[in-house]
Formats: sequence, structure tokens, C-alpha cells
Amino acid sequence: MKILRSSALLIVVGFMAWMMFNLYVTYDSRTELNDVAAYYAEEGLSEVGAANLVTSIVVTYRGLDTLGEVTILFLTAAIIGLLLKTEKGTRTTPVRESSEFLMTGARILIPVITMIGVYIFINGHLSPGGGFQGGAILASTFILLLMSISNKKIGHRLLDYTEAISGLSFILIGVLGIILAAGFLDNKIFSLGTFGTLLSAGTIPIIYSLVGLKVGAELSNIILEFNQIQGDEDH
Amino acid sequence: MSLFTRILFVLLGLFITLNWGLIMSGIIRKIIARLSMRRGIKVVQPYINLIKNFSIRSQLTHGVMFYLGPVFRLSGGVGVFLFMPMIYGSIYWTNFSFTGDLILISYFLFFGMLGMALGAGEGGHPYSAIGIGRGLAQFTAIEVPMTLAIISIAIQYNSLSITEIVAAQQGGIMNWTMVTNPFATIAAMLAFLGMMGHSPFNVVMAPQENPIGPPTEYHGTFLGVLQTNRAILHVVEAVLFMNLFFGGATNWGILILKTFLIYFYTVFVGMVFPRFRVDQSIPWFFKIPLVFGILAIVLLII
Amino acid sequence: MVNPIYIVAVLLGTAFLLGLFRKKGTGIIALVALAFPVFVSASWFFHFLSGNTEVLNFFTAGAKPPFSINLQLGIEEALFTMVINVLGFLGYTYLYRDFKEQGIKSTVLFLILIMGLNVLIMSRDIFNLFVFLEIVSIAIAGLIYLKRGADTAIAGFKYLIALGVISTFLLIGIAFFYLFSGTLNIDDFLNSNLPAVKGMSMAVFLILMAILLELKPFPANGWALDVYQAAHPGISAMISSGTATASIFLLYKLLPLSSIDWLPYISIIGAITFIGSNLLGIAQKDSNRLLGYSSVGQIGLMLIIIGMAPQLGEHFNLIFLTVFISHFLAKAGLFWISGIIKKDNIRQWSVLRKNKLLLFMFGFFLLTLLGFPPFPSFYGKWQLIMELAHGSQFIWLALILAGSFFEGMYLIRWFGFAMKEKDESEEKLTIHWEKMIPPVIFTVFVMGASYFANNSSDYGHTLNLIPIYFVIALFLLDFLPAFVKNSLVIASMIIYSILLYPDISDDTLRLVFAGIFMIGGVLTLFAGYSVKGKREGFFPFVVMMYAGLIGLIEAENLFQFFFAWEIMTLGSYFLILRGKKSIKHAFNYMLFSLGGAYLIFIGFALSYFGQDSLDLSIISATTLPGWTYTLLAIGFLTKTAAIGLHIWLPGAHAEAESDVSPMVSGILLKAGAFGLILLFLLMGAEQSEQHSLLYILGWLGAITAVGGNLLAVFQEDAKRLLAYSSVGNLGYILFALAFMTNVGWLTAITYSINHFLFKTLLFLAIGGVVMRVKTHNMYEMGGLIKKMPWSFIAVLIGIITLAGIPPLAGYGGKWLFYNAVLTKGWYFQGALIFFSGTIAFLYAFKLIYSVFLGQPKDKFRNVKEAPIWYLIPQFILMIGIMVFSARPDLILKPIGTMLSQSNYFPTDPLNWEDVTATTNLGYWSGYKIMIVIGVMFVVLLGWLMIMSRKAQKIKQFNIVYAGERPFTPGTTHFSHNMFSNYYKAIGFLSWPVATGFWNGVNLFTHNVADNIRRIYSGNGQTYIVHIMIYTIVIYLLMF
Amino acid sequence: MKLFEIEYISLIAGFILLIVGLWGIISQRNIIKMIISFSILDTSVHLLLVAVGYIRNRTAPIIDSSVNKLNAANEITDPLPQALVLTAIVIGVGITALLLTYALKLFRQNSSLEINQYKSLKW
Amino acid sequence: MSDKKDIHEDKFLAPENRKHVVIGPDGEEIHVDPLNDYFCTDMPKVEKPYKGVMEKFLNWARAESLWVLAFGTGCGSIELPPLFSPRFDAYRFGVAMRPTPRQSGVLIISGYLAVKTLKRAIRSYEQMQNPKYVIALGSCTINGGMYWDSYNTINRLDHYLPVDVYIAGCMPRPEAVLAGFMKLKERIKKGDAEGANEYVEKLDWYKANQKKIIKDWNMPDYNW
Repeated sequence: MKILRSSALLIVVGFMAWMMFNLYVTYDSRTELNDVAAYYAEEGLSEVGAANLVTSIVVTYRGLDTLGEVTILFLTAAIIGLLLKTEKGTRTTPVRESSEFLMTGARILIPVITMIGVYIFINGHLSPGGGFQGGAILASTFILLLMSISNKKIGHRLLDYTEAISGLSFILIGVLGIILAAGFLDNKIFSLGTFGTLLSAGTIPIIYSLVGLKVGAELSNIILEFNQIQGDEDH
Repeated sequence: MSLFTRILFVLLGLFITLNWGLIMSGIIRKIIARLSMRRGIKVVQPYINLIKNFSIRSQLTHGVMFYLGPVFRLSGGVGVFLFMPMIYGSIYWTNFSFTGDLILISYFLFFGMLGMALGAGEGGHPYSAIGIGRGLAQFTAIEVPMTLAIISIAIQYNSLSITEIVAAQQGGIMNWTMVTNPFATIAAMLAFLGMMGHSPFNVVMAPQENPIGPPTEYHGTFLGVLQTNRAILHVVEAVLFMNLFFGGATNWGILILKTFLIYFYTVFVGMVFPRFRVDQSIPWFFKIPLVFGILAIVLLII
Repeated sequence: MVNPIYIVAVLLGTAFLLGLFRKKGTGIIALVALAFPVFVSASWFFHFLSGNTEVLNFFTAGAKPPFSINLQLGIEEALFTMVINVLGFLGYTYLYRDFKEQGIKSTVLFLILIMGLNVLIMSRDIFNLFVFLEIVSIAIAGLIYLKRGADTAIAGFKYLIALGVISTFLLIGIAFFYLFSGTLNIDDFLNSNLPAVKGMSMAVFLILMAILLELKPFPANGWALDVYQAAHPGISAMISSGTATASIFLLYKLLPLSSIDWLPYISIIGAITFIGSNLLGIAQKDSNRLLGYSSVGQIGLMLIIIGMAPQLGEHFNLIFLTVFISHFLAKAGLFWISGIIKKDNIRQWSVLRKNKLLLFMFGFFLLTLLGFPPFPSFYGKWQLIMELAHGSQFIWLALILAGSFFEGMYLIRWFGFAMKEKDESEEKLTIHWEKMIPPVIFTVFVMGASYFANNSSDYGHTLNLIPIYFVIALFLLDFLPAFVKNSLVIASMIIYSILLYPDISDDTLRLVFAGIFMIGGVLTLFAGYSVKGKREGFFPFVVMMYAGLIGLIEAENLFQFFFAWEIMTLGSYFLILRGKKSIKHAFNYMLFSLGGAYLIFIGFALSYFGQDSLDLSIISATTLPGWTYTLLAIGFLTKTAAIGLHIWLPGAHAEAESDVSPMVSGILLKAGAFGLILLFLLMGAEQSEQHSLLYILGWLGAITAVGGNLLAVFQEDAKRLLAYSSVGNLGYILFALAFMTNVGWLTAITYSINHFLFKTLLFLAIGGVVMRVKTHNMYEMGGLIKKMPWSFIAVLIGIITLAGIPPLAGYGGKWLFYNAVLTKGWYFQGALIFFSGTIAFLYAFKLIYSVFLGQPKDKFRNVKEAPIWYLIPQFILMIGIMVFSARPDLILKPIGTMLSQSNYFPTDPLNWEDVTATTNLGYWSGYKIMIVIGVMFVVLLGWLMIMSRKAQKIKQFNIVYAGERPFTPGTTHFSHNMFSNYYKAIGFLSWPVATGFWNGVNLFTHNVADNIRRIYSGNGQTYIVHIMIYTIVIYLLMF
Repeated sequence: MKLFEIEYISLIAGFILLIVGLWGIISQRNIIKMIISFSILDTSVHLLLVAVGYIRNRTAPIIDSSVNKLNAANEITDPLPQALVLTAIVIGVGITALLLTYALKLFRQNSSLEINQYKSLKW
Repeated sequence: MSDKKDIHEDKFLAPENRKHVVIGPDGEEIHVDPLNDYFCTDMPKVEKPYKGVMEKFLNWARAESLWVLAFGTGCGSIELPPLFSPRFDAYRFGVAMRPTPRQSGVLIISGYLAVKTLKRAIRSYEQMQNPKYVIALGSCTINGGMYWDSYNTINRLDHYLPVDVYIAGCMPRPEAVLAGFMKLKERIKKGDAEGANEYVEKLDWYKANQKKIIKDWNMPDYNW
């Protein structure tokens, strides 16, 4: 029976593989940028002013996607909160205090990692990196924090506020784009600044900062949610 | 002919029919008695019975419909008489046959049956209802060969008018339907056996098991009315078959002879065969008479 | 005009903003936020509606597409965003309380869901679509858990994992799409005219496949069905109406990407989904899952329509929009109702009866789904079928109707449960007012949509809706006492008849049937006066039925005819459903009616093939006569309950209320006869190729007559007996019509009139009796003549007419029959007919004897005569019978004259000499026969009365009993199994072959459905495998 | 050999991972393993996306000193897929997190992670 | 004593003849008293014969058309069928058997009459129509015959029914029965056979006699 099932599944996956192979054989390596990409390469600098073209695409050209992306994380956090709501705060067994080693390490590392994270999202328009990456790093700080103070309770409020305010600001900036510039999420609300400097590329650094904060807060939130039900497995 | 004269002749005809019906049943029973080596009843015994029944002093009634039952029954019998042309070629004895044709008669036969059924039903006697149930059930089967035969002769003569059918049979025995359309005749005459309610198709009355069927509760005057009807109806039914299959009658003498023979035939069969149950008689009608009926039509179509 | 991007901004902003709040006031804020997009999209929609056709593009990021993402807003987008936003607003209102319980986060999810749906519709960038599709999916995945429980969790898991796989396909597709096209913008791609490469079409295949899978095609939709079943119904409403709308629009939007012609495949997928889901619905008992199947089925139908778009041409919009809006409104409404009553099993929906409004809305939405007139999808379906027929897509036509039929099966069954199943729940139905608002508003929307659909349909006519307005008015007046409404209905019917008369006075045939419908209607309504109280929900449907009947008379084209036919069916269904034990029978009735209606529909469609007008006359010019006529004939025969199709009739007529039975039996059945008349007329007598059909119909009529009458003989239920008798009588009519001769048709019309007169009379009389004795079983009655003499007289007259005994009118029919049979030469069929005529005696006697004669029963000692309002119509009918018996020439002469006209049957007419009818075979003088028999009867009666004037009245047990006395009345009344000997003899002819056959069909369908649905094993992995296999199969089909 | 070029390798790796992921989803009974398989599936798509955007011998799409601003179009790889993959990753994270949450939920309710134990909804 | 009698009567009243209550279709209670409700409780009247020739003619007809109720009570019933055999042929005298008392004029009590059978005989007799005649067959009907001291056989039939003709013998042969018919005819033609009216006139006496011997009366006083 088991063999039968496996072979049946194998046939299905085999067909799938064959299908994908058919797709694969249509691929031929690229030599040229296509029109759209070429436009980004040529006009991106002047239009957006960000050295990192990926960032200018992510934040500006495809800003709506990014908004959606942020929303997805936001959604995820909200859903996890919703799903795990009833199970929180019932921790009965006291959690072992974190080890000295971890606490000390965390005390040293947390500022450093936070700094790196902030750096990454602030410099998103200049170098590889950006809001998501920076946010993720920030969230890792939070994990460390959580681990080091495992016996203390951490409220959601700060994270929620960060999330909400940064999200709102993101949208506000987007709306300002309609009012002050050519469209929603247009970064040319104010001047693009000097190319290559930190405060260039219009709203991109701001947005990326907001995104970084938001992503950090959201991921942290998710982690927090998971963490808070940890230890309940005993019953 | 004025309406008055017509009514006069109708009444006269009715009188003759009634008397002939009574006498005929007396004769027939006399014959039956002789067949079984008895002296048998007096020929006028039916008259005596009739008088006796009308002379019964006390009467009971179960209700209005019980009362109306015999009226319906007698109306049925007299009605069939009224719509039947009795003597061919005579304007005096055609009764009211101008109002309707063969179909009228074949359906008016039910009028009396229905009335009888209702009256007997009102009596509240279970045997009455059992008898009626049997009678109706059997009648549906009888109707099939009968209908086929009627259709057959209607095709044959291209008419539903009895007068025309009789007219077409004039001029000798070879013109009778009996000869020209033997299958229809056989089918109809087999159906006729059932219609007359003699053995083997007398399970309706079946005195031994079901006292006397529908008229169980009828007595005295009511019974007298029923007997009167019976006398009339037997003759008229015989006349119907005579008209349809045996060339009709041009005068009362021939009518009396032919109806006697036709009626006697049913009694004769009854003497010979034992009684069928309903669930035997119905399949029987669906076998032989039905085949003859179908043959009668098929042969004509071909 | 507000930039639609603000919809995104406001919804998302509010969602973020809510994070700042704790509980207080969040609900109101969210509600306001949700009202905003309604306003925006509606303003745009009306902007476009008022003549602005320019499609607007909104850019983001200050750059032009394809480099940035743009949103497009045309009339289509405006419409779809509008409906979604309205749904969102109402859906939120509906879920207000639940959201309050579950906290802000759920509200946030809902806002984002609506936002996502809006962008899905407007966005023109593929990747952006992907992102927002994921947003919608994830939001749904969270909202599923609004109703907490183990089921919900696993449903959510299955949903997510399936969506994960689907989105993988989508993303691969997008990646390769970008690779080959170099753009992500739809418009840009469409303008660029790139050469079709295989990789490109495969990428598009993956994209479209993912969208299709999002639409939950059968059978790769197990994950979605679980969600429907497990989720909070408020959320299921959003999924079913909201996301499905967005997805189908997405598909519509993305279809042009493909270089391969996807449309046939879409149609095939749609057809499989439509039929498959609806078939599976038959075996389903869980209400939410059933709604899920229905949703999927409806989407299948929409897919078919999209796939058929080229064939439908200019009618596409109407067809699609009506079907879409019906599904959208009705499905959301049904889910909402489901959430209010909180019952899982469809049998438990009887709890709906505790709230009239809910019940009304439930029925309303079901009918909307089913596509009955005047609901919008009726127009859509009509147009669709007609166009398909026009384009000779006959298989599609059959498939669509088959799917619709399956859908009808479970929806009607469900409705029956709601109306009639025993309500076992003890507790009161708690209804929060805010949960009632959305379905009420959607009900109003359905009405509005119906109005618009009627106006925008080619065949729509304001006049069509007049009876509907009347029905609605009666619904609104339902609080009035019954007699007021009854008077109102009677008055309106009389007035309408008077108004109608000039229109049809020159067409005797129509006049006769209009007379039957209208006079019969008024007479039967008289009986309604005996009902005390309000009689809620009776009069609207009476009006509906009669409006349908009259609509048939008035119909000038196929559309009007079918419209009226459906209205009539619907009204009568509701009337039949009112009976106490009618749940099963009304279901059968509706099922057969629906089947019949669909056959008629196909018949009409086939006759439309290759023609341009919808006039009734196109039937005679049909290019596919064999199919058309056969289908139409079977369709009408379903209504006249020809043998084999008759099994719905006895129960439906017998279990209906006392005054409904005469309506449906005496009057409604004539609709089928009228349909046949119309059909045969249009077939034309001279079309020799139809002789075989007529010949078969003739035999069928004869067999029906025998079968119906024979079955009636063995009934113990008085009304059932009469119902079977109707089957038999309609057999006569069918037989006579099939002659296609002058006298034959005269016979049929005489029979129609006769049957109307005596069957209405009998049903009224027996109905009155049943009303008093409260049982249908004849053997329980007996001896009622003394209690109900007038009813007895009515029944007596009725059965004399029924049996065709002279002098009453029934004999005229028999006489005409003989003439017709002999003229036509159908002797053996004729013999069968006459045989069945004698069988009629058996049941006629059984009826009158068992009920009125024999032994009176103790418990019926105090019963009174039937109400006077039952007797009045009976007397009018009796007078009618008497007049028709004495002077048949009054009616038959004009009909004969009309039939002798050149376009009917000029040869061999019935001749009239004064009052005597003659043919070349025989003669019949009803008037004289009446006089002769009357005089004779009176004379003999007088004589006997004189002879036995002194008779002693005696009582029931004063019978001779072989020296004994009867035991009890019950054991003395010979009635039960009265014709057992007859059964012994020819009972085998009454074996329930047809019932067995249809039961077998039913069982087979159920088994098929039950076996097929086992593919939904409940295992999430199996569902993924389904998705993969489905994709592979489609791939293999396409490449 | 074309096949050993980096874009082909990543493409093939992507497709193989895709198949592995699919196989894992449909064959592994354990919910956690299914989620892991989903992650693999997700990753495979990211890999594919990046591979699609790759152009051999070009540099990252960041206009810094290593890129000639005026000739950027001929020196950088396609930036768009990279932007897309960023979004896709986040979405994948979201879905994975949700799946895990549901898995947790299921485990809490039924103390089982076998997918075929959860058949209460069917037919 | 009277108390005892009541109990006595109650004991013999058949269950179905006791008063009881049934529920009507509307839920109302209906009180049923079977003996009064099912049976006509009127008493018969004397039916006066016509005067003169008319009555003579009718009596002739009645005499010539004797319809006998086919009701055998005792061993004598075996003697009746041969009456209609070719050897005796009672038909020729207008005698015929009828299965129902409604249509019969002659009741033949053919032999001993047990109390149980007496009840049936009374019922059958009362159900016959006026004029009606009773022929008692055999000595058992005259004085009890060999059952003269039986505990359940009546001794004198004419205490219970008005007898027109007694035919002595144990058993009388069919010839004797025929002779009895002749005798009956004579009586009818003379106008003497008015047993039906006599029965009505002396109904109280007959009923008292009947009730004295029939304990389980169980029927109305007069069976129409």
C-alpha cells in the first residue's frame, strides 16, 4: 500500500518534473537587459536618485509592492496574535532564568547588532541592504533580548505602536506623494539631494527606515507571540 | 309523428317489453327445470313474484340514496329501452333513438349500475359493497372485448347509429354481422355472457357466499322495481345484440324470437359452466374474447 | 473624483492606525473606513455609467508604467470594486459583534482583505497582483480562524499549504513571464506584440493556472471546500462572493496574456466544475459545505460563460453580469443567513421558520441562485442558452442545464427542509439586528438587479414584472386578515380577466383556457374564505401561479412563455409546499417541473437555432424538428404527468391543502395541456415526419390513461385517488390531442373543460370532507352522506361526469372520443382508452361509497357539512356541468368553428343541427338526452315515492347479517383494499415501475455523487496532489 | 558547457529544489516536515527568480564606483528580479510563519502532527 | 335482587355494545351508546291488510310465491335441500330459497332451537318484512321433543315466535314439509296467516318470553 502510494505520488511528481523540465529548456541565458531594466539602469538614478537600483525599484517604482509586503508581515503578525490569543499568559511553570553567559553576551551584542541593523536600513539606498534586511536584524536583537530575559514578561504595546506609527507614516508619505509630487509613493516630495549621500534619494531613506522599524517590530511581535506560549507544552 | 303519439308508442313498447321480459324469464326457468327433470315453476311465476313483492306491507329505508338506488336502476333500464330502436323499418318503435347512438346506449348501461351501486352502498351492508366491487371489476374486463366489437362493427358499417347498422344487415342471414364479421360477434357474445350475470359470471350475486350481492338489503317495493328493471333490461340488452349482430327485427315476432334465443344462449352457457371467481373471470376476458376482439379489428383493417 | 489609490491608503492607514487603539471605538472607525471605498468606487461607477467611457489610469511612484505600477479604473473595475466594497461594508456590519469579541486584529485583517481585493481588481501589474493575491489569501487564512475550533485550524492549514503551492506556480510563471517578455505590466505586454515563444506560453499557463486554481475548480478544490465548511459563515460569504469575484476578474484580466486560445479550456474547466460540484452537492448534508459546492458550481458557470464569450458576442455582458450578480448577492446572503441560525445540517434549517423574514430571504436567495424569473440570472441563463443554441453549441447547452438541474436538486431539497422539516430545536433563535441588515440589503439589491436585468435584456418587458409587483405588494400586505387578501385577489383576477378579454376574444382556444384558468381561479379562491386568520404566504403564490397561467395565454414569444411557465411552476410549488406532509412531494414536483422546464427550454433553444426572431411561430419553422418537438413534448408531458413522469403528481396533489388541490389538479394541469396544444398547433397537422412522434404520444396517452386510472383504483387516500385520476384524464387529453384531427381536438378541449369542472368539483368536495374529518383515508370515513349531503351531491355529479355516464357532460367526451378514434383509425389505443374509462367506475364508486355511503363511523358523528365557502364554488361548478351537459353546443360550436378554420383542421368537422351534433358516424343530442332522462327519472322517482311512502327509517346496524349483528362500524364498512380481487387479476399492471425507475435514478445519482466526493479524503496532502494532477492534466491537454 | 554556467546551475538547482519541495509536501506525513518542504519550495522559486534576472559577467545593480553611470545598462544585472525576490521572500516568511502557527495550533489541540490524523473535514 | 340483575346484564353485555367514548377529529369527546345509536329503537306497527278482493288477490300472490329464508336451525335443515331436488321440486309451488331475510317471507324453524340459535331466529324473523310466516318443523319445536328437559333448548316455539304451521315428526320427511307448505298456502289464502301482525300486537308478551330465556340479550328490543 505504502509502495503503491509512493509510486503514485512519484508519478505525479515525475510529471511535474517533466513539466518543469519543459519550462527549463525554454530558458536561454540572457545577454541584454530588457527595456524595463534598461530604463531603470539609465533613468533610475536621475528619477529616484538612489545608488542601489534595487532599492529604488523596491521603494519607489514598485512601492505598492513594498507596501503590500509590509502589509503581509503586518497581517502575519496580526494573525499569529489572533490565533495564539487564547493561549497566552497562562504560563504556569516558571521558566528557568537565562544563563549568566547569555545575559552578559546579550548585553554586549544587542547594541552592536541594533546598530548594524539601523545602519543597514538607513543605507539601503546606497548599498546592499534595506528596510527588510535591517528590520530582520533588529528582530534578531529582539530574540537575543528575549532569550536573555526569559523570565520577564515583555508587553506588546511598544512594538504595536512602532508598527502602527511606522506603517501610518509610510502611507502618509505615499499620500503626500500624490499631493506634492506625481503619484502615490513618489519619492520626489522633496529634492533628491546629492547622489550617493545619506540624505539623498528623496523619501527613500525615510521609507526604508520606517520599513525597517516596522519589519523589525513585526518580526519581533511574531517572535514574541511564539515565545509567550512557549513552555505551555507541559500540559 | 307528434310527441304525444311517440310517447304513447314508447309506453306501449315498454309494456310489451316488460311483459316479454317476465314471460321470457319464466319460460327460460321452465326450460331449465325441465332440463334438470323437474316440473319447474309456473311460467307466470315471475309475475306472481312481482305482485308479491309490490304487495309487501312494510318497508325499511336506510336513507335517501337507498331510496334513489332503485330509481336509478330502473331509469337505467327504461332509459336504455328509450334510446333503443326496437323494430327496424317502423317509425313507431324507434323510441327516442334519434337523440343518441350506439355509444349512448353502451354508456347508459352504466347509469343503472351506478345507481344500484350507490343505493346498495347506502344500505351499509358490506356484502352489497363486496358484490358491487366484484361486479364493477368484472365489468371493466367485459368492456374490453365489447368495445373492440363495437369499434369493429363501427368500422365495418362506418356508422355508430344502430338504425343504420340494422339497415345494413337487411336482406337475409348472409348480411348479418354474425356472418360478415364473425369475430366481432364472438367477442361481443362472450362479453354478453358477462353482462347478463349468469353463471359462470355470477359471482356478483353468488348466493352461497355473498347472500345476494348488491340488493341484499332491498325488499318489497324496492325489490319489485329492481325485478321490473331486470325484465326490461334483459330484453333490451338482447335487442341491442340482436340489432348489432343478428340483423335486427322487422316486427315484434322476430324480435321476440331472436331475443329469446339470445337470452337462452346465456342461460344455456350458465347451465354448463361453473362459476368463475373475479380474479379468474377477468383474465379469462383478457384472453379469448380479447383475442377475438383484436382479430375482428385486425381483419377489418386488413 | 477621488483617486482610487486613496482606497488603499485609507484602508491600510486605518488598519495600521487601529494598532494604536485599544478596543474603544475601533469598530466605528473601521466601519467609516470601509464606507469610504464604497463611496469612491460607487462615485466612479456612476461617473462611468453617466456616459464617460474613458478608462482612467492611475500611476504610482511618479513614473509611467511599465516601470512603475499603475492602477486602472474603467467601468468594469468600478463595478467590481463597488460590489466588493459594498460587500465589505455589509460584511463588516454583519461581523461587527464577532470582531468586537476577537479584538482589533481581526478588524485589521478584514480591512486589509478589502484593500487587497480592491487592488486585485485595479492593478495592472502582474507581480503586484501576486503580492495582493497573497495579501488576500493570508488575510483570509487569518479570518478563517474567527470561528475557533479544531476544524478551523486544520482547514486553515490546508488552505495555506495549498495556496503556498499555487502561489509557487504563479511566481514561477511570473518569473518566466518576465524573462520572456521583459515586462510585468499587462498593458505594456499587450501593446508590445512579442512573438509567441513556447516558454512564454508556458509561463502564462502557469500564471493562468494559478488564478484558475484560486477559483477552486472541481476537483482540485478540496482545500477551499473545507474552508467554506469550517470558517465563520460571515467569512465564507467574503470568500465566496468577494475573493471569487476578484479572482474571476483577475482571470478575465489576465486571459489576453496567453497566445494560446484558453477560452475552450476555460469552458471545459467551468463545465466540469459546474456539473461536478453541483452533482456532489446532492449528497451533501452540511449546509456551509453545500454552499461551498454551490459557490464553486456557480463559478464554474461563470467560467463557462467567460469561455464562451466569443460566441455570445454582444450579449456577453448581460449574461455574465446577471449570473455573476445573482451568485454574488445570493451566496453572500445565504452564508450570512447560515451564520445567523448557526445550524450545520441542512435538515436543521427548519429553525428558519421561527423568523419569517429570514425564511423569506432564504427562499429569495435560493431562487435567485436557481435562476427563476424574475431574478436576474433567469435573463442571463435564457440569453446564454439561446445564444448557445444559436451558435449550435448544443452539448454546452445540455451540460449547463444538467448542472443547473443538479443544483436545483439540492437547493430545492434544502428549501423543503427549511419550510417543512420538523423543527426540533427548543431554544429561541437569537438574532442580532446588525446581522439582519446585510442580507436584507442584499435582498433589495437582488430586486434592483432583477429590475435592471429585465430592462437591459432584449426580451425584458416592464409588463413581465407587473405580476411580480403584485406578488410583492401582497407580501407587504401579508399582515391583513385572509378574507381581505382573498377578496383583493379575487377582485384583481376578475378585473384582469375583464381587461384581458378583448385581447383574446378572437382566439377561442385561448379564451377557453383563459376561462378555465380565471374562472377556476376565482372559484377555488372562494374556498379560501373559510380559512380564518392571516394565512401568511398563501396569496402571493396564488397570484404568482395564476399570473403564470395567464402569462402562458398571453405569451407572444418564447421568452414570455417560458417566463410565465417558470412563474407558474414557482407559485404552484410554494402552494403545494404548504401542505402538512408535502415536503417530499413538493420536492418531487419541483424536480420534475424543473426537469420539464429545462427540456422545454432546450426545445425553445433548438427551435431558435438558425432563426432570428423569438416569436412562437419559429417552432413550426424549426430546422431540427425531431429534437425540438420531442423535447418540448416531454417537457409539457412532465407537467401533464404522463405515465413514467407522473410520480410527482399524486403526492403533490394529495398532500396539498384542501383548496390548493383543486387549483393544482383541476386548473394547473391544464397548463401542460395548453402547452401541448400550442406545440401541436405549431407542429402543424400536415408535417408528415412528425407522425411517428404523434403516434408514440398517442400510445403514451392511452397507457397513461390506463395506468393513471388503474393506480387510482388501488388507492386508499381519497385525494391521492383523485390525483391519479387526474393522471388518467390528462392521458385522455394527450391521446385526443395526438389525433391532430378536428374531432380529436374537440375531444381534447371537451375533456379539458370537463376535467376542469369535475376535478375541481371533486377536489373541493373531498377537500371539504377532509377538512372536517381530518384524514385522507377513505376507509376511515363512511356514511358521511347524512352529515354532508351537499358534498355528496357534488361528488355524485362529479363522478357521473367523470365516468362519462349520460346525460352529463362526461358522456359528450366519450362520444366524441369514439368518433375521433374511428375517424383516425387508432383502434387499439382507443380500446385502451375505453378500457380505462370503465376502470374509472371502480375508483369513482370507491370514492363515493367509502366516503359517503356504508357505515358511519363513531368519531365522525359530530362533523358538520363542509364550509359554505367550499359549497358555493361547488354549486357553481355543478351548474356549469349541467349547462355544459344540456347545451354543449354553446361552447363546442365556437370551438368547432375555430378548429375548422384553414390553419387548424378544416376536414371532418363536427356538424351541428340545432342542438344535435353529428358526424358521419353518429349523432349526439345532449339537450334531448337530458330531457328524456330527466323526465323519465322524475316520473319513476315519483312513482316509487308513492309506492313506498311509509318506509320505516332504520339505522346503520339494522342490516341483515346472517342472524348476527355487526361488530363495530369500522369492521362492517367494507372499504379498505376494496378491489383486492381486481388487484389479484390485473394488479401487476399497477406495479410501481416508474417510481422504481426514478428511485433508481435518484439512488444512482446519489451514489455517484457520494462516491465521487470521496476524492475529498480530508487529507491536506491529497488536495495538493489533486492540484498537481489537475495542473498536469490541463498542461497535457494544452501542450 | 552551457550547463555549468552559474545561471543554468542555479536554474536547475531551483527546479530540483522545487520538485523536492513538492515531493516533500505530498509525501511527508509530518506537518513540520511539510512546512519544511514548503520552505524548500519557496526557496526554489526565489532561486529561480534570481537566476532569471542574472546576466553573466555583470555586476550588482548598484551604481557605485565600480559601475559606469552612463553605461550602467550594459554593466549591471537585471535589478527587477532582485526587487521581486525581496518581496517574495517576505511573503514566503509570512506564509511559513502562519503555517507554523497553525501547526502549533493543531498540535495543541490534538497532540499530533500527522496530517492524516486531521480528516474531520471531508466530503 | 335488582342489583344482582344489573350485574347480570352488564356481564352479558358484549364489550362493543357497552357505552364508550371516542375522540372526534377535532379532539372532542363523543359518547357512544351502541344499542341506541346503531340500532333503530322504534317499535313495529301493525300493518293492516286491505279489504276484500284486493287482499284476496294479494294473498293469492303471496301464497304462490313463498320465499323461504335459507336458515337451518337444527337437524331438520338437512331435510330442506331435497325439497328443491327433482324428486320433490318445491319450485312448482312457488317455493324458493332466498339468502336474505329482507326478501324472504317464510321462516322455517327446522328442528330444535337452542337458546343461542333462538336469538338469531328472532333477529332473522324481525328482519323479515310483513307479511311473514313461520313454519315449525319437527317435534322439538312443538314441545322440545327429545330435548324437552335440556338446559339450553326451548320447548315451545310459539312462546317466542308466532308459528303459522307446525309440521310434526322427528324428522318430518320432505313430503311432510311440502304438505306443510300446502297448509300454509291455505292459511294465507284464507287470510289467517297474520302472524306478523300478531307478533306486533303481542310484542310485549313475546319479548318477555324471549328475554326470560335469553340472558345475553345484547340487541335492541326489536331488530329492524
